[in-house]
Amino acid sequence: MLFQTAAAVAGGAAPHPLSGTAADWVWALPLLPLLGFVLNGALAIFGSAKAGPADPSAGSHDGPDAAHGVPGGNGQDDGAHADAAHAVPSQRHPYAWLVSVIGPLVVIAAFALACMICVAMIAAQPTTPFIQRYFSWMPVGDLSIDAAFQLDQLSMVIVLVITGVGALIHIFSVGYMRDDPGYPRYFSYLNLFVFFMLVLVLGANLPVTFVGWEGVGLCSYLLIGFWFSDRANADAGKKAFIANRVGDFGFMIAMFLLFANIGTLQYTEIAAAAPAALPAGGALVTTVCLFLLLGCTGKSAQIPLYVWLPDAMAGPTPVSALIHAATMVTAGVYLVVRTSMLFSIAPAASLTVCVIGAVTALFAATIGLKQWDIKKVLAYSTISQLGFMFVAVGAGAYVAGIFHLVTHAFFKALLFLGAGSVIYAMHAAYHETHSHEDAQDMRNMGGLRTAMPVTWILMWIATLAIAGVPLFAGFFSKDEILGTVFARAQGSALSDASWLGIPGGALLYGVYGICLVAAFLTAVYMTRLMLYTFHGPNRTGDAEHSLLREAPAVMTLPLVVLGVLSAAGGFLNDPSFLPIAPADMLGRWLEPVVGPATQQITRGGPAEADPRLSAILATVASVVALAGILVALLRLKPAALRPAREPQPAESKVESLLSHKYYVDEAYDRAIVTPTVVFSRNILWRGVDGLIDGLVNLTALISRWLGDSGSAAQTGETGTYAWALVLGVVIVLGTVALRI
Amino acid sequence: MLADALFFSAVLFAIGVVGVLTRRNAIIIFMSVELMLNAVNLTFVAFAQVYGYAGQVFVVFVMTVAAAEAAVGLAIIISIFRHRHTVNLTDINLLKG
Amino acid sequence: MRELLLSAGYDHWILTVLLVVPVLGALVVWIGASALESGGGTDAAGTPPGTAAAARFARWVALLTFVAEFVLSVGLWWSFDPSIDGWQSLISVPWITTWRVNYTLGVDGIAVVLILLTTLLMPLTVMGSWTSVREKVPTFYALMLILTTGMIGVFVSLDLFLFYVMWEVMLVPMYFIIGIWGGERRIYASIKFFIYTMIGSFLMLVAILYVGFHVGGTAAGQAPDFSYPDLLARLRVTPIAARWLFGAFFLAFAIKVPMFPFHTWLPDAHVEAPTAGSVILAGIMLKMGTFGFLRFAAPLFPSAALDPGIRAIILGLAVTGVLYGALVALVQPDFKKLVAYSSVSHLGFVMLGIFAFTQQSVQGAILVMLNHGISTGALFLLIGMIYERTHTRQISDYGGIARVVPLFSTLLTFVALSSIGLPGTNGFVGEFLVLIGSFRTVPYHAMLATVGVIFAAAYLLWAIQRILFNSLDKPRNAALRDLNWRELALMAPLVACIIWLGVYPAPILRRTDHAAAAFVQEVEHGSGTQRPSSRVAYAPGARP
Amino acid sequence: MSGGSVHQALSVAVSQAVPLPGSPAAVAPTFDLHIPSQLTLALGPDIVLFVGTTVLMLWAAWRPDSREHQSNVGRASLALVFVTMAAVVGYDLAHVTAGPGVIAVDAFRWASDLIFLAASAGTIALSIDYNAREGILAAESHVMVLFATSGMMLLAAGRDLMIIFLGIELMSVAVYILAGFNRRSARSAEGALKYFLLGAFSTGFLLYGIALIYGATGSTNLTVIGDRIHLYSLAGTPLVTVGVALILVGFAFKIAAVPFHMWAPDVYEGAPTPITGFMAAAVKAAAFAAFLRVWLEAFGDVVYQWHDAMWFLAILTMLAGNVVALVQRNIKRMLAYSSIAQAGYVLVGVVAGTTLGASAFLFFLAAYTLATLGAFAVIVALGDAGETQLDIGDYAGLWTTRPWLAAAMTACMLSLLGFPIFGGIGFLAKWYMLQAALEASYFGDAKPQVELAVMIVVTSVISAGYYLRLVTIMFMRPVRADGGAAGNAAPRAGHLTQWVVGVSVALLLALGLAPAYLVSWTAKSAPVIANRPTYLLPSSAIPPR
Repeated sequence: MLFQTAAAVAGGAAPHPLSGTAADWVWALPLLPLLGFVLNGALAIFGSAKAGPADPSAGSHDGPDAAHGVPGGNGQDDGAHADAAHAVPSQRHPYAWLVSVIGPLVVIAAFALACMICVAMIAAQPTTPFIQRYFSWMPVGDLSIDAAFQLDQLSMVIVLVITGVGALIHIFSVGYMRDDPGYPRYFSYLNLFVFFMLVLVLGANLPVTFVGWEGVGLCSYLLIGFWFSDRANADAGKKAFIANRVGDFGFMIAMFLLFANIGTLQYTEIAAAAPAALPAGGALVTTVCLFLLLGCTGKSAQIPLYVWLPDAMAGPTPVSALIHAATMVTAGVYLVVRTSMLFSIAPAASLTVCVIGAVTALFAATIGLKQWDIKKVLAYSTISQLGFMFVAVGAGAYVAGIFHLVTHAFFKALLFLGAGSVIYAMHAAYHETHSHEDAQDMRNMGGLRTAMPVTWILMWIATLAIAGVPLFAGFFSKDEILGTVFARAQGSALSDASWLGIPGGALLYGVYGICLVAAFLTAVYMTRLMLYTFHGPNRTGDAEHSLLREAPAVMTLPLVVLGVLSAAGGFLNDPSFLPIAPADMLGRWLEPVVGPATQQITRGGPAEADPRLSAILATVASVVALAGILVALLRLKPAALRPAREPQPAESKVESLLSHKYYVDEAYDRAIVTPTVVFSRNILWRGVDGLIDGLVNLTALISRWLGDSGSAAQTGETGTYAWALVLGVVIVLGTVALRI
Repeated sequence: MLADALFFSAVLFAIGVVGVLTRRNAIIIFMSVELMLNAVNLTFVAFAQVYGYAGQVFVVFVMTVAAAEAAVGLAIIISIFRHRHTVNLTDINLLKG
Repeated sequence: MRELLLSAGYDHWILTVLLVVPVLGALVVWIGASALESGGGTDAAGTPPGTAAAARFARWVALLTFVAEFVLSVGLWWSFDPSIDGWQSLISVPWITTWRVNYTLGVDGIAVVLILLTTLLMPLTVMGSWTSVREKVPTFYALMLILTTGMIGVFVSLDLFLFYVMWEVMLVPMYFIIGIWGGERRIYASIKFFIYTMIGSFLMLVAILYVGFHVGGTAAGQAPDFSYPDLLARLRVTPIAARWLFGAFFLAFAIKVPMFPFHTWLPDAHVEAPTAGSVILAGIMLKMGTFGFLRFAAPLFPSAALDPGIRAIILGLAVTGVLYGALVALVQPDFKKLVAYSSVSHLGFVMLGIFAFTQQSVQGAILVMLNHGISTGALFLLIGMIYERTHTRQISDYGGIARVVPLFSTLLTFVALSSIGLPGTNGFVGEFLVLIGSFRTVPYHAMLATVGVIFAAAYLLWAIQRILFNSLDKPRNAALRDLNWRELALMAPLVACIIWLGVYPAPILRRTDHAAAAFVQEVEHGSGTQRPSSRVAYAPGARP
Repeated sequence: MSGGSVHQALSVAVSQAVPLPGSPAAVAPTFDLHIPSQLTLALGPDIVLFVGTTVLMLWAAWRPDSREHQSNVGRASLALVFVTMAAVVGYDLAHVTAGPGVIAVDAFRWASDLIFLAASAGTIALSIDYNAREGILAAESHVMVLFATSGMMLLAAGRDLMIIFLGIELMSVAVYILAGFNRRSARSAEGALKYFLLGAFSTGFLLYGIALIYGATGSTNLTVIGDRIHLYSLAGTPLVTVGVALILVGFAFKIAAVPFHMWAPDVYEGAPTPITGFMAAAVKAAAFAAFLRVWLEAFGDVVYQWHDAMWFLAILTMLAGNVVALVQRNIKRMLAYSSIAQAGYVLVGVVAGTTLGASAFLFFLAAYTLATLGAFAVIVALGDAGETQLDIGDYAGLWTTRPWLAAAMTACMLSLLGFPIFGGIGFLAKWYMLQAALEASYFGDAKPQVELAVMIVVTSVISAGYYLRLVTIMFMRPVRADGGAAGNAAPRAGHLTQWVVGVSVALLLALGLAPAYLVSWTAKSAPVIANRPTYLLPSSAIPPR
């Protein structure tokens, strides 16, 4: 074996059950995508240096851009003149075929490896994490941070999601991005993202997780701003990075607090030391958890740091699917579960997680009701669903949270890829006619089901899943969340705690209520999306209508796989009242990881709600979901919509508030961004710096003024000099005499 | 006796100083300086009454030096008069600042 | 390797050789170039062909000298034994016997690291100036070489007299480099730089003499003692005196760092200096200040350094610097000025780390010094490259050039990210250690400084967005040339260092471990009667 | 006194004046100054110079004025200076000493002499070129320099107020003449007149002071004065008080301490440039040498009386000199104020009043002399006939046209600023002076003169404003459209001027790198005069402040 493998417990004599199995190869998991990044990156930077001017078939105008793998503006737009000049789209990167192989292959390989490891893990049934230590990263005094990976049931689940869903999205991207001149760059970023995401999940201590944490933020930044020539895209990338940095501030402070108080940052050691070192429910652990929560709200786009995610839709759609729906944004949920040993002894912090999740879920869902951009709807939907996950992990339903994370990855990836497929078709059509209409505006769609039947069906599956229609994946996970929250409202550590003076029990009932409303709204806005996009008359335009067609197989195939998963993924954690599949698989799988924390929350009681109660709650949830769909179907009239280019009917005040997203962006801008810039420029730079410089220059001026005065005293007249001399005599005489 | 002589020489010295301070003609100023030197000579002579010949020797030195100074000084004054046609010090102020 | 070097007596002569080689190089440049210039005559166009030959000669000699210097300092790195306390490669020769001034050189881990930084950056600055410096080329490189001697001298001097001499020696070449080869307001900037620095250092001079006498004894005939190990061992001053003396050292170093509010010379100097000047200034010379705190100010006067009031002021200024530098950087229209203010911010971290007095924070501070040298040096080099093409530093004159100069853009983004402190790059490790260490002793300061991390992302990302991204709306930028092989080659070592130090900083941390521990120990326990440091005596392994 | 004993003493003195290699210093001769022949021997170098000067004076007057004659007399004068230097070095190496008497035979004297002689040599060398360019044909200028130098040597030697008075006058009268030597220049004449009148005026005060001290103690011999003040507890009596104050005034005028400095800028500006250098370097140094000796040998006991006055003068001089120099445009005038400021620094060595102070004093004078001479030599080298280009703006871009001269000027400026390595010895001088200030224990309470030390560095920072401005102008500004001093293409500097620039700057830099010998030399030269046991009073003897 290449690396030394340590037993989970330092000094443990017995080798870990996973050592000697495929798990020994865990280091290769992130390294595979990293390899892809390096190769694709090299192709992006140097790949076509030779092919550029030397290749006579390459057009003159695409030399500088294509040669270095940087797209000129929106890659799809640039295709316009390319097509006009050449029969083959010469914008395509000369090594695109190689990239198409490397990019997806490394992720597929990683997925295969993950599956092998998973098999080994199923066989070994380890009760402690498998830790692989590579080298000492920051050995400083009593601080010892190792570059080490930790493999346990939790990370295994997420690794499978990342590599599995990731592989599908990579394959989809081959079709979606193939003609973009920045194709190798795109894949190198995407590979890099997978690498960092795996580091995040596999990190055996907080700093290594933080590497991945910020690394995925970086990739997100790069991919959001992938078509950077458009200022809005570049702005969105920057906004995402900075909002995340605000969250990272919390993450860092939490690390500092932990190190200062328990002297370690390694998960296993924190878990071992926390109960003794941190008094349960005490201010310290609550503070730590709240700072961690700040980090999570940044990464997972919760109130107050959610603002970056809608803007992040500026990136290519597969990116939105992978990063801003399936994986990265769920990192916050992962972190709460990962540090559940802390959250479980800080009920107030847990309740805060719950409240933030619930409020975000409702808030984002309302905004989703009035968005026209198909991706924006999905973005707010993502924020809302992440809110559900937060509610779950806040209520100590760690399994439910992870469960929803997994199913959400399936159906939201499907929704985004489906939307991508739609946008691809729309764009191709507009491209053909050289029109500059918005390819993402639902008002320009309508009736697409005839042109894109596969996409239509698959998206309906995903919609039913997210709405929580029974037997689809989302039903199971969302139902479990609602059920657990309801159950926790009585007789748990949370219900006895209080939050800002509100009793925990009452609060949790409130959260449950909010979640129901949010679930209802979810069904409404998703149905709205489907209606406006696929049903009713087509509004794309007369010329374009006939040009709309289904995406190629390389794109639809991943959709199909995801469709299957969205439909059947719920059986991963089949509730006991619905005996279709082996009950509670995920819960039992995660037991070694979240068991102690769950026990702490439930005070040793059962982790699940009573089956009869669950069945009742599930029925309620199903009714709400179906009601939402029904309401939308009845109330919305796709036929009445006008294309975006035509004048729109006036909005009511509420509608306007929703379509402007409650003016939160504007408020942040006025309250934080502008004042900071103005304060820095006028007070700090011009003011303080000017003052300091002024004082310095004033000193020089005073010296010169003194010099001028002295110089003026030198009149050139001997008489003056004689007087000065006598004055000096008097001074000297006086000084000498007075010393007597 | 000694006190009288010292007092008288001090007054003489002061007159010399005042002369330097108040007059504007280079030659008169120079004469005032000579007055100061002679006041000092008087002091030396007076002290020589107490301590012996050393003071008187000093007086001889001073007188010699004063003569040399006078020669040089007058030459300089002539030199300046050639350039400026005046020996009034208020008019001689090319150099200042 | 270490054995091989030691068997050649490496630790006896290496430090002296490091000081002498650049001076010899400068002499060769000067003499050779003069010969070439006078021999060339004048051609028809009126430009003497000898000048071109002399310039070429000067460039190559300077580059080769610096490469040799780098190789030598790598040897020093190898010959340094991180496992022992005290000074290594120690050498002490009487210089001015009457004053008891000795030529005493020695290194600890901190010095070794900073020397390596210096010798790494210097050849790169030569390459960076290869085509941008066109006038008086031989003098330029000769000054750079002499400057190097001064900078290395500061790191290796263990005699306060020698230290002061080296400290001042740095000043003059830099003054000329800014003043002769600088931008439009170069004269103002160079004089401001010179006088600002001098104010501090002259007061330090008085303080150095005072402590020398204090240890040497004030009775007639007893010469003062300026040996740093002696001072560490025997210096005892009253708390009041310590406060004043510390103040004098503080001023000298705080101006050099520069700490808020002594920083206003920096933006001017950075902006007006030629690329090489900016790189050296930011990359190395600013470290002199923080190095001074680590080496002299705090260990010599622990009672003052630990004084709650003084410490509160310094920590307050450090944190103010972090935030202030970042906020002001945010609104700079000039990219070099932006980086200058970002230096104020970064060095604030260093000061916070030093005066938090924990093992982590101090080693973190050393790493930040190193990282800032690499990242900011790289930033200035990149700015220099693009400036050479466009002759403007205004951010608003760029925009969207990423599609024209992709290599440049990739590098600039990468370096900016390391400056932001992205984990996996060098910037993170240093800042993280500083903050996590500081949090143990001064949590609120550390928290405020952590806010600076957010601002860092804001100002740099905003700047690179306005330069690289957005639309390419200035026609003249469309014809920019991308980096050539020389420029890529000079960036390569820096990029390698950024990744290396981010992923595997342990070699650095191992080497600075003992020195940082000694520092903390000296400060924490030095105000008692017993000086606990391991650095007061000569290292057991060293052969004086 | 028998002829035999004279012969004996002479032979002993002569045989040991030139020490054999390896001969122990213990057998060095001690002159009995009451024996005229031995006194004559003790004045050996002074007599060599004086007699030689007289002969040259006659030769200079003998032949009609011409360019060659001027140059020849100048070269002969140079030779005479070098011969005298050799004699001084011989005496110094022989470690001769003397008993009580009117002159001192000690290392301090030889050290000071060497500084004066070096300055004279430089001045004469510069004058030869300068006079040729300015059309000054009178060869007597060199002789006058020699006469002034004779006076200086007397000043360094004098241990009797009478001798010191003679030295001052011999020096001053010669310098009055030199200041006005350029008869075609109204400025030169004006400067000479001012110098003469004010100099004579200040001499009056000095003399009166001497008379009062004589009246108080009955002697003009420094040793005797010191002993008697101590023995009869004369400190604080009116005669001694006023006497000390007036003598202080006299010296303060000669060294141009503020507020007695006002003549200096005018005279320095008006005088021919080499003479300005001579005044700034040698004349000032000589006055200082005598000042220090008088103060430490005669007035050690009244330290608490004069200390504050001199402390005050030192601070005032440092401040005013540097601040006013900041606004000067004329380079000679700027250097005049600079030399005033430097006098302030030297005063610190006197105020310190310790052995270390005296060593620092010597070292500082040596460094200052070299730097000043070098700077004025560069000005001479760059001057045109009539010296119309003395504005500092005229030096713009000098580096591009005359790089070596610009570099030399920079070294001198940095030296005066007190910068190490690039300023050579200047930094060491300042370091030494700071050392003296910090080591000084006055009033027996071992309190270092921290305020003076801080004042030195603070004013040094101010001085950077003008020293650096010149460097900036030379290196960083382009050559002016009208050329200025930098634009004059033809190399006008004579060989001798180049030698002076070269030697002084080379010495400046070399001694900056290897100062050990100079330091130990000044250290050993100083203590001889500053070892009075009465100097360190017990603190109980000190009246409360």
